[in-house]
Amino acid sequence: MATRTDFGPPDYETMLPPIIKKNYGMWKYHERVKPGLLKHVAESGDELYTIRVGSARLLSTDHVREICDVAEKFCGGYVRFTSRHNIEFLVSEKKNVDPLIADLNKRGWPIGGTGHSITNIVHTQGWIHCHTPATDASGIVKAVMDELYDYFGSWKLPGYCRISLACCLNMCGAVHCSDIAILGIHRTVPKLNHEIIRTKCEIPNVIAACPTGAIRPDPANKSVIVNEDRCMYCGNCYTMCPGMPVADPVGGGVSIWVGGKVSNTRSGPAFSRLVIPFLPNTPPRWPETVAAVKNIVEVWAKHARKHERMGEWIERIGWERFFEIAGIPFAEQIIDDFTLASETYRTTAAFKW
Amino acid sequence: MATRTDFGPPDYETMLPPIIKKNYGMWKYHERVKPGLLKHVAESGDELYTIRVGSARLLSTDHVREICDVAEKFCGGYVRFTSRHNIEFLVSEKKNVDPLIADLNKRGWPIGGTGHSITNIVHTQGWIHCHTPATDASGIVKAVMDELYDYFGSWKLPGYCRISLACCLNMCGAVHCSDIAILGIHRTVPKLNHEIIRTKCEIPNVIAACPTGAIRPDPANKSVIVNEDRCMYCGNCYTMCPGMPVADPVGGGVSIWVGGKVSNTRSGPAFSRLVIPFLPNTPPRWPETVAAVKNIVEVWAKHARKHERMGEWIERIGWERFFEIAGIPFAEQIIDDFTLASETYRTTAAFKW
Amino acid sequence: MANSETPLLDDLEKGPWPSFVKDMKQAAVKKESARALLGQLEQSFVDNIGHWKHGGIVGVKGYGAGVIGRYSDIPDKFPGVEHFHTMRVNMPAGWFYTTKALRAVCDVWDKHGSGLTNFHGATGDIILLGTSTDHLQPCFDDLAEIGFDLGGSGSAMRTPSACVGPARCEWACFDSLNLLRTVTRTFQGQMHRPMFPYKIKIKISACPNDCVASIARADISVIGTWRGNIQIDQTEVLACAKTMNIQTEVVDLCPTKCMSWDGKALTIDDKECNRCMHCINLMPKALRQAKERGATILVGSKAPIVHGALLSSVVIPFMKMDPPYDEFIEFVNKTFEYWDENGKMRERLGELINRLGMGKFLKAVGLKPLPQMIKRPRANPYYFWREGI
Amino acid sequence: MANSETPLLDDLEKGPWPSFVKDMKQAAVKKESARALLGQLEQSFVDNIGHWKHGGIVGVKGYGAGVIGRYSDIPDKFPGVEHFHTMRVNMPAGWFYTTKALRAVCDVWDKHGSGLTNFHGATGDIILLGTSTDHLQPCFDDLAEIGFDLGGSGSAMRTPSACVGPARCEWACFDSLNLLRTVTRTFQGQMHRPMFPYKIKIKISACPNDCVASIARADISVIGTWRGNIQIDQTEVLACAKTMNIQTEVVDLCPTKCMSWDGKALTIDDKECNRCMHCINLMPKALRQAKERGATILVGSKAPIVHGALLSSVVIPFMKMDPPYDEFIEFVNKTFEYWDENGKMRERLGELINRLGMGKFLKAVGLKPLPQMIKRPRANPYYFWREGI
Ligand code: SRM
Ligand code: SRM
Ligand code: SRM
Ligand code: SRM
Ligand code: SF4
Ligand code: SF4
Ligand code: SF4
Ligand code: SF4
Ligand code: SF4
Ligand code: SF4
Ligand code: SF4
Ligand code: SF4
Repeated sequence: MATRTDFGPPDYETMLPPIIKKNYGMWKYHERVKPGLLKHVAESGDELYTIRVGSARLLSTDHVREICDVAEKFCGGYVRFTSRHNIEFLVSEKKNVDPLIADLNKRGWPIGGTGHSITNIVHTQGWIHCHTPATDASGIVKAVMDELYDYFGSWKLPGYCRISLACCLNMCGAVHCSDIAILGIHRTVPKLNHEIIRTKCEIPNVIAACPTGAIRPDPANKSVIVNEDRCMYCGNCYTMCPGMPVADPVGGGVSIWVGGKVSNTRSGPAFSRLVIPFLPNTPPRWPETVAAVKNIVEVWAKHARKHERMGEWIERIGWERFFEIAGIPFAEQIIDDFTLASETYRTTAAFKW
Repeated sequence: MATRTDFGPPDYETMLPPIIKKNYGMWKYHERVKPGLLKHVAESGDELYTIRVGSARLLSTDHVREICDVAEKFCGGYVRFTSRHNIEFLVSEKKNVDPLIADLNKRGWPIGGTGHSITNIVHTQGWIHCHTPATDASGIVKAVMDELYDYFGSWKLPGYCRISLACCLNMCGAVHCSDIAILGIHRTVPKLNHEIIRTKCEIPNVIAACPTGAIRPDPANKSVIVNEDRCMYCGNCYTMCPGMPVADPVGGGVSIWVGGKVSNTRSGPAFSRLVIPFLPNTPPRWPETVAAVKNIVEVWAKHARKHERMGEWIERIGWERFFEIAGIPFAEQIIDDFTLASETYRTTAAFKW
Repeated sequence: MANSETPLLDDLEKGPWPSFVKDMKQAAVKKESARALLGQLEQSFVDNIGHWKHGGIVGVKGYGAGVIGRYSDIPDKFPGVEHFHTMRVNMPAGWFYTTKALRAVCDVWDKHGSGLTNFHGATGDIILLGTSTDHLQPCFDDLAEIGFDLGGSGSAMRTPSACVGPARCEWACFDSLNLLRTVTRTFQGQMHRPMFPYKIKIKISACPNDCVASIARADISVIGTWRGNIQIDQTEVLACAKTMNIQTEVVDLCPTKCMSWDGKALTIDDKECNRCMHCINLMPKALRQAKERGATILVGSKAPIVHGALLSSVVIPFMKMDPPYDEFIEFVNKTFEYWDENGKMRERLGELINRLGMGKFLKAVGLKPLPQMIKRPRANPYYFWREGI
Repeated sequence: MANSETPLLDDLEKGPWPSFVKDMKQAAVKKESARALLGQLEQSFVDNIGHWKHGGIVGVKGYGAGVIGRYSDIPDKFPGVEHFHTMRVNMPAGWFYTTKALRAVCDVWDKHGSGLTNFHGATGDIILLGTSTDHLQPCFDDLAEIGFDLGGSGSAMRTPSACVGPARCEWACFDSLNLLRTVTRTFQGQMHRPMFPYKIKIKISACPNDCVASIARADISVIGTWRGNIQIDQTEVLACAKTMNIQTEVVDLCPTKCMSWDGKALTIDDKECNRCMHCINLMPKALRQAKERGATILVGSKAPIVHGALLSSVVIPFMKMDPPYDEFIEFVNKTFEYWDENGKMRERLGELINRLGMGKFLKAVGLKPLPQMIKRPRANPYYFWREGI
């Protein structure tokens, strides 16, 4: 049998619950009934209840089947996942809502993640499956979410706060635009294995991969030389060439970035910005990272105005004040020195003490 | 006699009128009595009146002597110039103020330039003395100030509006941070004179001078080659090498930039930004340029809130709205494509139609 | 595997948030490779370092994409993950599933792989986490059988994604799921056979809330929007006034300050509205977008590698978005073509535009420069007269 | 020269603004070179192009700076401006003059030059506009006689300048004129003998209004500022309230929103004030800066050549500015040294900092990184661990 190719994913129309098929494109409004419970009302008057459940994203097939069990019991055999990897149970009959919630509570599955809560942490592979991580992904996420758990199922926060994690500078996910980003970073230059470089790597591509021009050819060796003063350990050369690993047990760790945003609401999309250049890798629970994230969430929650996101709050009070209020020491790495650095300098005499 | 060197400028203390010497550093407050007339009151109670007079900056020695005549008659033989090249007559006795004003009026010397007026246009040499101009300086300034004359001696504007002119991209002055900047630009690639390049120019420096890397060596010729596609006519190579003139009667002309600012008040210093990429050189009165500047001043005056400078106003309403209100057609050159270009792109779906 | 063999990971079974360790252990009961993964991960927790080698190229017949090769660097210790390749399976639009489809995927994966998955990957695929080389093709064949194709990887178009849109959201300005299906089907070849300078991503959000973060991580970002006046139901506004402070929460936070509220009626100067969604978000019953709807097209966002992260920027302020979406597909084709011809190896679209200039891109894809494309004009005087003078 | 010979320029004698053409004609009566300049300028007005050749190097004994060489490209037509070099004469601080001094300058210039001047050049010098090579040295000698020295030009420190400051302004946070004198005297050698990679400029404004535009066009910008609470005279506030709307004109426009006004008293939360000057500017009788005063030091601004214009950025948030200004002079010396050692030919300080990184500059001049130095932190993850780990 010739292999069938390019047939594409299943048609989503075959996956939609009847209430959605019926009211597709004709939703009128929604209400946030309580944390984790949304109610969408259609022009037709139909009501759809969505119960959002937190997920570790890394699921066993048995766990997926358990999700199916629940969906079959309460949702006519339909279920969806969100763009942040939560599970959504779609209930077309109001009477099923409370029993479903009771069932979920029994299973210990967290309900929440809607509105002004802390929803799931978008994250990546880490030590589970990737070759370039500077830290783990699932482990830190579990540790942080355990600590922020109360914020998942409640509405205690002034606004949206989206946390993301990426385990290396490749930043799989939208880490670079998150209210709080946890980012794995390396701090050591690549360890050159000339044998591998010679045999497996295309030297010009390796050289072109370096953002700071730290790599130059070493024609004698048919290999490369790294200018250690210029290397900032991004690992980009390793992506291109297995002979240049950057991972290191002491060098690797975590950095914290804040103030990014994706939605166009009010202030528009923005990048996350560095506030803590390095925290050590301390599995299994990364207490330094957990504490840093929690502190930032709570400092923001305490000082921001309603609907004001992390970056909006900080831009209002000024970054110099943020460092003070958050009690985060200012580190030299925070001052930009890459391509657009001058845009980040304080080009005014107006600032706060 | 051995030449004396490095003795430095005259001591300013020898140039200060007695009332200033007495109250130096002990001024208490000032009042803007009327356009062109400032009153500074010292802790001692002394009052100093300043009458500001517009100047063409390009002065004959006879004209300077005439200024001296006035200063001797009313100001005890003291006079100063401002950082924008106006003349300031400093009057320590109130009774001299009105006679001085009458005298100035008789001479036809304009009084004004304080507060919410249009003060002098900071400008440069142009065809009078420089080798790189794309337009004249004094000529345009005269034409524009004739047209904006009423705004010099009155307070009809909502806020400060600082106009500057530079006759080439070197931007002598603070043209790059002016509410309205008039900037000479070239539009033709350098005309290479290989003979001169060979004999008078240091090729590596010429190559390094090009912001876009458009120049490469032509070793055969001991000269250079210009990649015409990359050249944006900045004239920087000509500064380094007389064999590469860019000036051209049709290529040269004027561009208009708006929204820059220097003071740290409210919004902080900002660059002027391109709104009209090209207007022709049309001496003696550059009517297109004069009309463009006047239009921008008046559109701003009509729409801005009190104390709101050009850039503050535009940033509030949005640049897309500015182009509409000012009736200025949007040109492709306005979209940045230099080093920091991405900072100027609209990285949000929120904009106005 | 006894608990005592993974003491560090065991700690992550505690606490209220769902534990991936529990899932790994669940899979480990059935699957040797899951057991090995658990062991190797514990080793990483001890060593503070990953234990995977630099990926190699593996795949299925006819495709260059869809599989991420992976090999343990301590295979002697953990032979179960000596090869442990991931399959990226293209999800249905909107991440909607029947349990039947989900169970079928699980069955295939129990047959061929580790029994571990990601629902979903950061790009949106179903990630089937780890199998050996010999299982790749049979696994794909079985997936095909149940109607699931692979997603993108490598220097290919990546699996596009879209927000839930009209399926469950009143703010969808066009049918994001249908557009996603069209795009996915149209570009199957570009997704499965890497032949571009680098990866290229398309993400579709049906309104400016941008629930798939398309502006941050898609070379081509489609964001729903509208023209005309926001529809106001003043009765509902009054109802809102009972539970919220319309002045401070809505009017004062409007970025363009184009709203006013006198305690009785809400007024919007729609000409000055920039359609940020803030007011609509806060008053979903009272405010609805205008009736003329479509999308803004933006290009160029990406993560930091190589020249720094970029956000997408506006190139088409407004495009009608109705099937068969010819105008959009044509735009994508022209964009692919321009990038394919001009992009250097590993240069994303945004970087290419930054290198050669937005003007050249606009010209190549046939767009006129508009003030909506920029936040503000250039501050440097280094511009061209390409058409001569 | 008869009017009819310069019909285009004649048009610029009309109109209310002072006419430079009148001054040129005035000088032309006495001076052949001024006459030639008028003719050549008319020619430029006809031809739409300048008529000066690329400058050459001319000067006076012992100096490399202070004279800008200039030659006509149509000397046959206008022999009077065959050479027409400009002398840059260092102005007294604050541009204050006795008429005696001014007249003396005029006499020297009538003797040696065209009788045309600029009061002043954009950098602040007195510009003596045009003389021939043989007059340069005698002219300088005569200027020296009346106490005027030359300013900077070429790859030298340029003539520094300062706002009127304490001489006539209540907002001066330090003595800008005295500092200017000190700086000018200290760096005479660096001004008169070009030996740097490029030009370097210092400008001094005694408060954040920055009346010499120092933040925009000085490699080292000194801007007066204060610490502590703005002094409020509530009686004067009430007086102000009679002629202005304190709420809308002052309080609402405060960028940090740290002010409040209840119709009776004005309150400032000084900790949140960023000292922008707006409120003080509007209410000079009611508000005065705090008593602890000094300056913020910023570095790096410049016009666009080569890599684009820059504004200066904060490197020392607060420095006491009292004579003999040792701390400042030391900072300038260290900065000169760093730039001189590391700067490439024609690289301004700001460009050097951008190329090598702010961190290196701070280290070289011995400053600690502070949040006041940045508007916001970096968004890219490309940073170093220079001290190792
Ligand atoms: C289900 C989901 C779309 C999907 O296709 O899967 C979704 C669904 C909804 N979003 Fe969203 N958003 C979803 C991801 C996002 C993202 C993407 C992300 O976080 O990575 C964003 C951009 C976040 C950012 O700016 O960083 C996003 C920004 C919004 C906003 C704007 C919030 C703001 O003020 O900035 C709204 C409006 C609101 O909630 O008021 C919104 C509103 C909504 C509404 C109310 C839309 C509706 O009428 O149905 C939905 C319920 C919101 C809630 O959770 O309370 N949604 N929403 C995603 C749920 C993720 C999760 O599991 O938590
Ligand atoms: C005389 C002069 C300083 C000098 O050493 O020569 C000066 C003098 C004064 N300036 Fe200035 N400024 C002078 C150039 C500047 C400049 C530089 C420039 O324009 O190139 C600026 C920065 C402009 C910019 O931001 O682009 C400047 C920004 C200010 C401001 C801030 C205005 C704002 O809101 O942005 C004030 C405050 C005010 O006027 O309320 C100010 C206030 C003042 C005061 C009121 C200060 C005082 O108490 O004496 C003086 C009279 C102002 C007036 O004209 O009404 N001065 N002032 C300069 C007169 C130039 C002229 O002839 O017109
Ligand atoms: C699996 C996944 C992370 C996850 O756990 O979810 C992933 C995993 C990898 N990404 Fe990614 N990326 C994944 C989504 C992303 C995203 C998010 C997105 O697509 O929305 C981004 C940021 C958006 C973007 O593309 O800019 C992303 C930006 C990168 C980059 C940097 C690209 C750049 O231009 O800056 C690299 C490096 C590269 O391509 O060389 C990269 C490279 C990789 C590689 C292939 C490692 C490498 O160096 O070759 C990782 C393979 C891990 C493994 O062994 O499984 N990954 N990667 C995501 C794909 C799952 C899926 O198909 O659904
Ligand atoms: C005379 C003057 C204009 C005027 O009419 O006032 C002037 C005239 C020239 N400037 Fe300038 N600059 C003058 C102030 C400035 C300023 C303003 C300032 O100093 O505050 C600037 C912008 C600030 C700055 O330095 O960045 C300025 C930025 C330039 C530049 C670009 C420098 C840059 O780094 O971007 C050049 C080009 C160069 O140096 O190669 C330049 C070059 C020149 C040259 C020497 C032409 C050249 O290419 O070599 C001009 C000689 C004209 C002549 O024949 O007299 N001039 N020049 C100003 C000096 C008068 C004085 O001493 O008082
Ligand atoms: S962020 Fe880096 S380490 Fe993590 S999955 Fe992506 S490429 Fe791998
Ligand atoms: S790690 Fe990054 S900076 Fe260092 S050599 Fe490799 S590519 Fe260059
Ligand atoms: S702006 Fe250009 S042309 Fe004008 S004086 Fe300066 S260097 Fe000369
Ligand atoms: S004019 Fe400017 S861009 Fe053109 S070659 Fe000369 S230096 Fe380069
Ligand atoms: S992006 Fe807009 S249309 Fe799509 S789900 Fe989010 S809120 Fe709804
Ligand atoms: S959508 Fe945004 S800009 Fe428009 S009226 Fe509502 S809050 Fe204001
Ligand atoms: S800068 Fe400040 S101190 Fe100096 S003159 Fe201007 S307002 Fe006065
Ligand atoms: S100086 Fe500026 S920031 Fe400070 S209180 Fe006054 S207006 Fe506000």
